[in-house]
Amino acid sequence: MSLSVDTREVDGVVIVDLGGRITLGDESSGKLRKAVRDLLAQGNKKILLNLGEVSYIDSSGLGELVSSFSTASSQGASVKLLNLQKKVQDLLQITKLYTVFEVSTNEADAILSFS
Amino acid sequence: MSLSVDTREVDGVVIVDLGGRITLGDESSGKLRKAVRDLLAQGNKKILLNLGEVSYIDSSGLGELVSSFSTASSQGASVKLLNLQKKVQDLLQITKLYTVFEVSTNEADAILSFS
Amino acid sequence: MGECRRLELRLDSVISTVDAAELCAKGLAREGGYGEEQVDRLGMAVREAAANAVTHGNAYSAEKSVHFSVEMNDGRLVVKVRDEGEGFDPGEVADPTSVENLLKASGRGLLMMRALVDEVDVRNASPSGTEVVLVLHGPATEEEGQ
Amino acid sequence: MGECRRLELRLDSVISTVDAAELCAKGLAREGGYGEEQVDRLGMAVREAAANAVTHGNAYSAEKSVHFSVEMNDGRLVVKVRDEGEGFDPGEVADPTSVENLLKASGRGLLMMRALVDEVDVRNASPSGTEVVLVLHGPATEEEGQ
Ligand SMILES: Nc1ncnc2c1ncn2[C@@H]1O[C@H](COP(=O)(O)OP(=O)(O)O)[C@@H](O)[C@H]1O
Ligand SMILES: Nc1ncnc2c1ncn2[C@@H]1O[C@H](COP(=O)(O)OP(=O)(O)O)[C@@H](O)[C@H]1O
Repeated sequence: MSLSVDTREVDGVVIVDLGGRITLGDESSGKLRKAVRDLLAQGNKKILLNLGEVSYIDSSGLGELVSSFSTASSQGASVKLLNLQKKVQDLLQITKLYTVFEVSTNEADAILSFS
Repeated sequence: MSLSVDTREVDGVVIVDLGGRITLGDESSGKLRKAVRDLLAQGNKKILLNLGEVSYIDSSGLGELVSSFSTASSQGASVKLLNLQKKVQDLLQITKLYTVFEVSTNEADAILSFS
Repeated sequence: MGECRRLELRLDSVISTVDAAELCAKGLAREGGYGEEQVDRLGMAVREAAANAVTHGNAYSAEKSVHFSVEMNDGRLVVKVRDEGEGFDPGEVADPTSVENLLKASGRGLLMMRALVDEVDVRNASPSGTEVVLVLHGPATEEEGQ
Repeated sequence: MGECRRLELRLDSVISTVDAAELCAKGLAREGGYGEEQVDRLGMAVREAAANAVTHGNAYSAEKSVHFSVEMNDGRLVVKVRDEGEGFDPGEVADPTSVENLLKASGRGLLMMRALVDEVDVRNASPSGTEVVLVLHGPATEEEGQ
């Protein structure tokens, strides 16, 4: 199991706790995509991806994050990120994706930012 | 370079300082065999293999040590071992080769043991 | 905790395959939360299994492959190494620790595997060849494993 | 100091090849004395190169192999990943950081490679395909590297 995905709700925000690696193939990226699609289908508009336990993302995994963001946006929902490990943070810098994603280091702040 | 081999002489004992890995293929085991054969050909009778910097030996490398020992014995020379790392020591236990080799943890003692 | 990827490779019957098997198994064990000592022991055992597949099983044949996999199963790490050789009977292999064999230059690989990991199974593969299964039991709990 | 083995593998065009390339490169870099941060950066870069070889170059073809090597050369670690695909012109690849491309789901691999390791060379291989060469300069001196 490369990637674990658990969802919980706090104050109307769905927090998706991810753990492991989000990489090419081995269903890990598919899992994230499916989770976000399901949440959107259920009408959720505020999605917070908690990457605190994600040790590694490759370019394919970054693509999944971007796709989740775009799909959500197109449905009037928002996807934000929480708790990036240093390696993941570096990749957002390298790829300039930090200009796309709103990133928090604190769950309470992140939840407030949706209101 | 998997294995480095340097020789020096102290009080009539040739010390062969080995470093790296002694494993199947990639000429590493060949290097050891050749070094010992050359020393025997030059008439050396007291050979001390210093394994202090050898991080890893596989069964093929153990075979090389045993061959060096046997070849030397058959020519009236002796091969002893110095400074085994824990992993290598464990392998000598597992394979009962500690009953074959005389092993020292101190160079001066090892040199004395030849006289 | 420890995530673990499943890996399955078909490799040529060359020495680099032995290195690759060792490195991949060690890398995944490390990611799976095993401590350095267990990682090292697994690496050595995998090396012996892969060396046997390349040298004895496939005899370096360019037509034959080594089939290698690593996965975490019920919290145990399972490595499989299969060759396409003739197969052999492990019961017929001489004990390398008995006095008459101590000075032989080879014959210690299976003994080492059995001493290094928690379970070793050597079986005939179908349609031909040998499959060696090496198992490490679950990594020590986080406190011990660190 | 750091010893380093030379490794050369022919791998199938499957996802596990990407994992294997990453794990082997990281393992050898670690043995070669590189610190964990450099090891991680190399691993990520190798992953991108191998993923491109498998997906774009060989397009998962069962007839095509990925040729992978790692070696220490003049104190530098050199990784080569070659595929048997059509080749491509890296000059034609769009800049993934420009605004119109930021929301694309792909196109970040080459950028990541260039940012992660010291040297990246993408060249046409003969008779066909692409070879990507990734270079890490010498490991930091022992004090820094630990
Ligand atoms: N995969 C295999 N295919 C065929 N024969 C094998 C295989 N593995 C082991 N053997 C046989 O078992 C013997 C003992 O193997 P091992 O204990 O690993 O020591 P070594 O490889 O040093 O001989 C080998 O010499 C060989 O005859
Ligand atoms: N080995 C290769 N063979 C053929 N085309 C390639 C290869 N590597 C990269 N490319 C081309 O360059 C583009 C950019 O590659 P890259 O930056 O790695 O991003 P991505 O792989 O996400 O598309 C790819 O979409 C592909 O068209």
